[in-house]
Amino acid sequence: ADPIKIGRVVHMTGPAAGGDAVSHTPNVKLWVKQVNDRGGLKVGDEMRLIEMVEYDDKSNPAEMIKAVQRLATQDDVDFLLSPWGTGFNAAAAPIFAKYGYPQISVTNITDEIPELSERFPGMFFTLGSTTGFVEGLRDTLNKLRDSGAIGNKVAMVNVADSFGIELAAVARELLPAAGYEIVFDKSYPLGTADLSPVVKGAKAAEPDAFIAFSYPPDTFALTEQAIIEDLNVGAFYTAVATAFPAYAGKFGSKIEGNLGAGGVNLDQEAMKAYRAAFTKHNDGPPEYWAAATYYAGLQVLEQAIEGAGTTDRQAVTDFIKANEFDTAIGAISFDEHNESRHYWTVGQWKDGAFNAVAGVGVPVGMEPVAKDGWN
Amino acid sequence: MLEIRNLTVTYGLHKALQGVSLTAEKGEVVVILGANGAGKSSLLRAIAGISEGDVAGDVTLAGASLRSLGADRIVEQGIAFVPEGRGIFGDLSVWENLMLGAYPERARARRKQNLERVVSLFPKLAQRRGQTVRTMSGGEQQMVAIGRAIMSNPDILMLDEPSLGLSPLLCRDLFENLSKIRETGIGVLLVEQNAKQSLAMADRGYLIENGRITGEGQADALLSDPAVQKAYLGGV
Amino acid sequence: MTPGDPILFVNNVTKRFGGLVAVNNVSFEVREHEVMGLIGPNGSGKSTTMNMISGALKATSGSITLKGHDLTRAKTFENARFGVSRTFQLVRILPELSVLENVIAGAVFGHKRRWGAEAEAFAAGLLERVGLAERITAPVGSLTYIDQKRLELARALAGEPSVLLLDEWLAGLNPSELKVGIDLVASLRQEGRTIILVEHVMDAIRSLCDRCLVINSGTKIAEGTPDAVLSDPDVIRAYLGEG
Amino acid sequence: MDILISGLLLGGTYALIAMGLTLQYGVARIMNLANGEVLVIGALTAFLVYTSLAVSPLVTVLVIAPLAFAASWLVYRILLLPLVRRAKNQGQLEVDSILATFGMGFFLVGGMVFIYPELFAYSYLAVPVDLAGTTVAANRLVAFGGAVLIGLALYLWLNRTRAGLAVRAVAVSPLAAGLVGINVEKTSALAFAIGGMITAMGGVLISTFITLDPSFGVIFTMKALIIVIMGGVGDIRGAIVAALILGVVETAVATLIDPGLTLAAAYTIFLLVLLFRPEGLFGRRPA
Amino acid sequence: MMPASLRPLLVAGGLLGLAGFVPLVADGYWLSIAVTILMYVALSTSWALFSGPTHYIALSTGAFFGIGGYLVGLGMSDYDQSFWAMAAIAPFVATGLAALIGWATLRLSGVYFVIFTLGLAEMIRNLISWIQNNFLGSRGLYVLTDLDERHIYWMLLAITAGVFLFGWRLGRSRLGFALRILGNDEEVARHVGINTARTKILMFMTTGFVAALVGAVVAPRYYYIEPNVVFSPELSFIVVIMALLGGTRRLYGPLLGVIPFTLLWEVISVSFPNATTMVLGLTFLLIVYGIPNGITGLLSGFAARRSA
Ligand SMILES: Nc1ncnc2c1ncn2[C@@H]1O[C@H](COP(=O)(O)OP(=O)(O)OP(=O)(O)O)[C@@H](O)[C@H]1O
Ligand SMILES: Nc1ncnc2c1ncn2[C@@H]1O[C@H](COP(=O)(O)OP(=O)(O)OP(=O)(O)O)[C@@H](O)[C@H]1O
Ligand SMILES: [Mg+2]
Ligand SMILES: [Mg+2]
Repeated sequence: ADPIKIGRVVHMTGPAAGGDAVSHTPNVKLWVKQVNDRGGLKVGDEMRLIEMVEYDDKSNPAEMIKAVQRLATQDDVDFLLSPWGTGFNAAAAPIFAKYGYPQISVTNITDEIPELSERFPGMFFTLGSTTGFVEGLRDTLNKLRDSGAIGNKVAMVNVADSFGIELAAVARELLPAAGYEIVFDKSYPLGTADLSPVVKGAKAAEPDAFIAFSYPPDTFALTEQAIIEDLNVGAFYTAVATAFPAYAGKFGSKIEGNLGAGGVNLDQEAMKAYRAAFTKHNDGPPEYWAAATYYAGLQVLEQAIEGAGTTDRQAVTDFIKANEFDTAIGAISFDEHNESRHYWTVGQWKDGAFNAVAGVGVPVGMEPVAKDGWN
Repeated sequence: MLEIRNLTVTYGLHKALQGVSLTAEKGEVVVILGANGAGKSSLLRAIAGISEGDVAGDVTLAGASLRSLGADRIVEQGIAFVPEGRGIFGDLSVWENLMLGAYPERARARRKQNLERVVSLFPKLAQRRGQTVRTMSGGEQQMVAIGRAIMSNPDILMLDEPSLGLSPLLCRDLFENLSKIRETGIGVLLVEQNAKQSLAMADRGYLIENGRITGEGQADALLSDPAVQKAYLGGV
Repeated sequence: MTPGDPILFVNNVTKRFGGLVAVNNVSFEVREHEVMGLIGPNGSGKSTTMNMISGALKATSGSITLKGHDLTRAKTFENARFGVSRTFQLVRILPELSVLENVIAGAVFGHKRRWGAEAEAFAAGLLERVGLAERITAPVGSLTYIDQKRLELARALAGEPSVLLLDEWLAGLNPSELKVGIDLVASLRQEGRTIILVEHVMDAIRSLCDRCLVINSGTKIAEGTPDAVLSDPDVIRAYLGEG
Repeated sequence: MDILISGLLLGGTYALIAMGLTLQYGVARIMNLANGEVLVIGALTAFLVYTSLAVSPLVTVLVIAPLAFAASWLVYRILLLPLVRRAKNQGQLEVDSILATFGMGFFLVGGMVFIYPELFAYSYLAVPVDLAGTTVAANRLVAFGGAVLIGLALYLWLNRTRAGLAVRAVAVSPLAAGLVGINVEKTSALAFAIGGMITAMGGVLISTFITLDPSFGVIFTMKALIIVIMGGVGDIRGAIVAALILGVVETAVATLIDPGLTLAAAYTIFLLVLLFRPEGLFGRRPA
Repeated sequence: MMPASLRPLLVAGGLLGLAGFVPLVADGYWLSIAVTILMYVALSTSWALFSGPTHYIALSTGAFFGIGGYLVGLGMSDYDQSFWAMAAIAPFVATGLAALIGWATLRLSGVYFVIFTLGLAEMIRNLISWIQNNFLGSRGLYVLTDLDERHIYWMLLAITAGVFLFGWRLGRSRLGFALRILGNDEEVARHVGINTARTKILMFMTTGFVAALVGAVVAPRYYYIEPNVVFSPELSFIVVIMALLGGTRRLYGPLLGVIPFTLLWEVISVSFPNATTMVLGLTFLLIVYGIPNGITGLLSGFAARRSA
């Protein structure tokens, strides 16, 4: 039988390349290999192999749009995988919709889910909303505060890009409402070479918790500075890349107790199996956040195609909406806004692993504990 | 000393020089006269190794061929060149320019003597040693350029229209100085518009027209040649 | 043409570059239809004076006025519009423009403005005037040195300036070309143009100038008819050299 | 005090980024837009050797120097010299070198993605050091020391040696340099190669405290260009002073006003410097 | 009889009319290539209007383009403005800013100007982000409109036509002549009476206006505006490279650069999906070495050889 053609736009270089290379690409490789090794996808009575068609957009949305168009109209791919990043998913949505492709978006965190899903009925959301994220963080802080580990004073910094600005804006509403006092609130530009003034300033405000809505390079830099400055807080939170193996690779045991965006439940059998397979296939473990969810998205697509028994895209989309799927992150289903309300929001490093301590509709791996110094 | 045989310079399709042969000895001043565009500068630039065109023919200095050498090696062989537009380091001081003039290996040992020579020729350069050359007046810059070339301790000094823009007084000084330079044993190959004054102090001269040598001779003979007078001396 | 009333007034102008006084308290007037020579040793401040009149440099103190317009503090382009035109000591041709356009450039934005067909006709006339009529279609890169000088002169004339500044316009010409050049300036003089001329060529100064100003080290040392100043002992000592 | 120390350290980082480019642009007249990529290559090498062979970056920096020198030399001789020879004027060369090195930058990024597409970071000397009451990271201090050493060596080389003199002469006027017996092409190649070497060394030192991925180069290129121009093209002192000023100003603004405004402050300084000294701090006016 | 100078105008008008039909025959992929081409044609051509004659390599396209996109996103997401209102406002904001920047920077010349404009996108992105962060707050800037690629194409076509018309008029105007003189020799330009500062600022403003307008018009295509994507220094470079590739001496030069370049880029992306960046880099190098004077230079070279 003919193979099933699946298209994907990759950011090989440019600002979005690092995220793509960690959270998406190795998963796609793993998934394609697994499926093809067992003979392909079962569509009706046929076993059909997967054939990937990929283009590089160099993190340029105009290029991505062209590439998606090309996949849809020139390569006539049967399905498309969602690109990496909130903005890229938004830019791709109209084309996915125009040609009726289901868009199981993962690395796409937004509060506009209802509007988007109404506009693009085939667009699915799996990694949560902005508000959901901050709520998870708030709840984690609440638990720590209730246990007496931290007080009310929060120092907050954010990278001055859409992602950071948006999260910080939500936090400025939710945290004071929960009785927190934001004693330090600053942004810094993307690509700042030296974050020591930021950490020094935060430390001078004597906070109980430090929250950074940060991007990968600054997540590393903030943590390093906090170690240097010995910023001793009961809760130390950094956002994107805290869940990356490279984070632990750089800091080793010093980050014990650090909080960050994401996290997974390492006790789940499915998760264990996924992580083992990933590690074997890619010579290293996956990161502890979006990678598993992205893989889960691939599983949703796989099960929907097999379940619908056809490559008819409308049928597959309908199947996704109507059913529950068994994935690496557990059972997934979508609500009336196509949102999967099964995601983790906050993780914490413990014994060299990043466990989820807060989530929506999923069991957490452990309860948060206070961070106890940088050792 | 310096011998040029059958030199041809072409810019694209345009032949600026055709089969030019000439010589210059140590301790003599040779002047080259010719109308604008005759090819005088092209000749000197070809000898100095900075021609933008295609060069064919022989250039030898004391029997050694210079043809395939770069500008830097030619300086080492003993030819110093002051091009039109002077070729100085405009953004450096007078003194730095002179010191750089002594960059070639051959010049380093005699740096002090040469410096004394330059300062006695152009005392103003010592007064203005710290001035950035670009801010100097036209004539002052010309002094720097010649000074710089003398610092390279050349056997042959080539000058392209050195009197351009100099006051009458300085002009006369310049030609006197060139005589003095000749007395130190340096050969001078000079392109000049100021035919009267230059022939007056030169030993020999060549006439160039449309890229070819059309005449040569002892300076005094040329000076009294009616044809030369008509073409280059304002038809007195 | 006989000189008329003074139109350009240079009053106590001084120009300092850091510690160096390039022009020191110089004053003079230029009358309409007059050709004034400005001579002096190298580095005496001639080009600097020209630059202050054209607006390329601002005077440290003193004032310059042309027909009631204050040139001292004005921008360079304003000086041009008030009626100053110049040529440069090192020729400055606009290499990417045609010969004709090079001249039109002087006619469009300056003192008397023309545009379109009128400017073209006027520029063509000027090219003929300076003897470049045949080269009108030649690429500018192929112009000989004297033709470039002619072209620059035509450009300077194109704005019909009240005063024309020629900074060593004759330098670098060989004796026969020099004759052509002197004749050309002489014909401008015949037309009654007002010109300030900086030259080191004494034949030109003698035959072209109504009056001469001599500066040395930035200071005016003599003023008068060419014959008078060129036989002035101070001038001979500082500039011409004895004997 | 705090601000001054942190600012100077940051300035040291900037100097590492910019010193190489000032040679390449000032002397060899190549506006090298692949400068940042060379830096990242240095950093990536340090990371790979550190994580796979456990070799200290302080060793890597010495090993990479001759390699980067040789590679840059070749790039100049093979790829850039034809452009230099062809250019009729400085403007033409500027345009050509912008285009060519932009292409090289692309090529290098693409190559690095093949080798290691992800973020890379490792921990080296990430320990606090007390410096006049301010805590600073030891690795930044080491990098600063490296910057000082490299800057000093370069300065001495330029001002005390014959080759250095030739380099400075070529920076001012290639034509005149040829006439005083300097081999302009060789000297330019030398300057370009040393520039590449310094940049790669800077990359190694910076990798001890900055997290990068292969696409980061452009950020460094822009910083470097700004510093080079601010300092005055071709003047090594200028680049160093400009780097330090930028470091101190950015730190001061981040500490006293708002970290969000550091880049804006940097550009404001850049603009102010150029408005009051269009030739740059130590530069000479373009002729 | 028609005057010779109107001929190119009619030809251009005809081509434009034809171009208007593209969305009716091309769809999907080809349409999005067409949109990309038009976007770059408008940007490169307007860039060349200023930088071509003056030789000032402005790398500010990304900055003004970003302002256009960003303001549209901001206005629509946070202030409930319509797309049309924001698309109308944005270019004027950019023009004002260009005037300010031009006033401050055009005293810089050569490489100083190049570097400053290169940093401009970065600086504006930071300032805007900072303002948004501290004073506006936001929930992501979505540009949700009902415009599809066809509409964007037609809008871009109108802008491109406007740019060409403007360029054509400019070529015949005193301003255009002043620019050419200025590009040859600024000193001479001042001495023939040209207000060089004003001339440069006016043109810089024009370029800023067009770039912002294009940025605003293509914003609906991106749906979501991220500062670090719309303020892209890479865009500035690509625009310059395309214009130089085509040649800046003629109004249609950039057009001749954009079309082959975009198609070549496309071919490379498709043929080397795993090494696009590397191959593109090599291609840049080949272009620099192989086509030193741009495509118009190449063409006039052919023409000269034929007539010789
Ligand atoms: N780089 C070049 N490219 C093309 N043609 C050139 C070049 N240099 C000189 N020429 C041409 O070669 C011819 C001779 O020029 P050259 O400069 O040698 O003359 P010259 O005798 O020095 O004149 P002048 O008295 O004006 O200095 C001229 O026709 C000139 O146009
Ligand atoms: N920008 C400047 N900075 C410093 N000094 C300057 C500057 N411009 C001119 N000078 C100095 O001012 C003096 C006068 O220079 P100017 O160019 O006016 O002389 P000049 O009379 O035209 O001489 P020449 O006949 O040689 O052209 C000179 O000593 C020169 O070095
Ligand atoms: Mg000559
Ligand atoms: Mg002068």
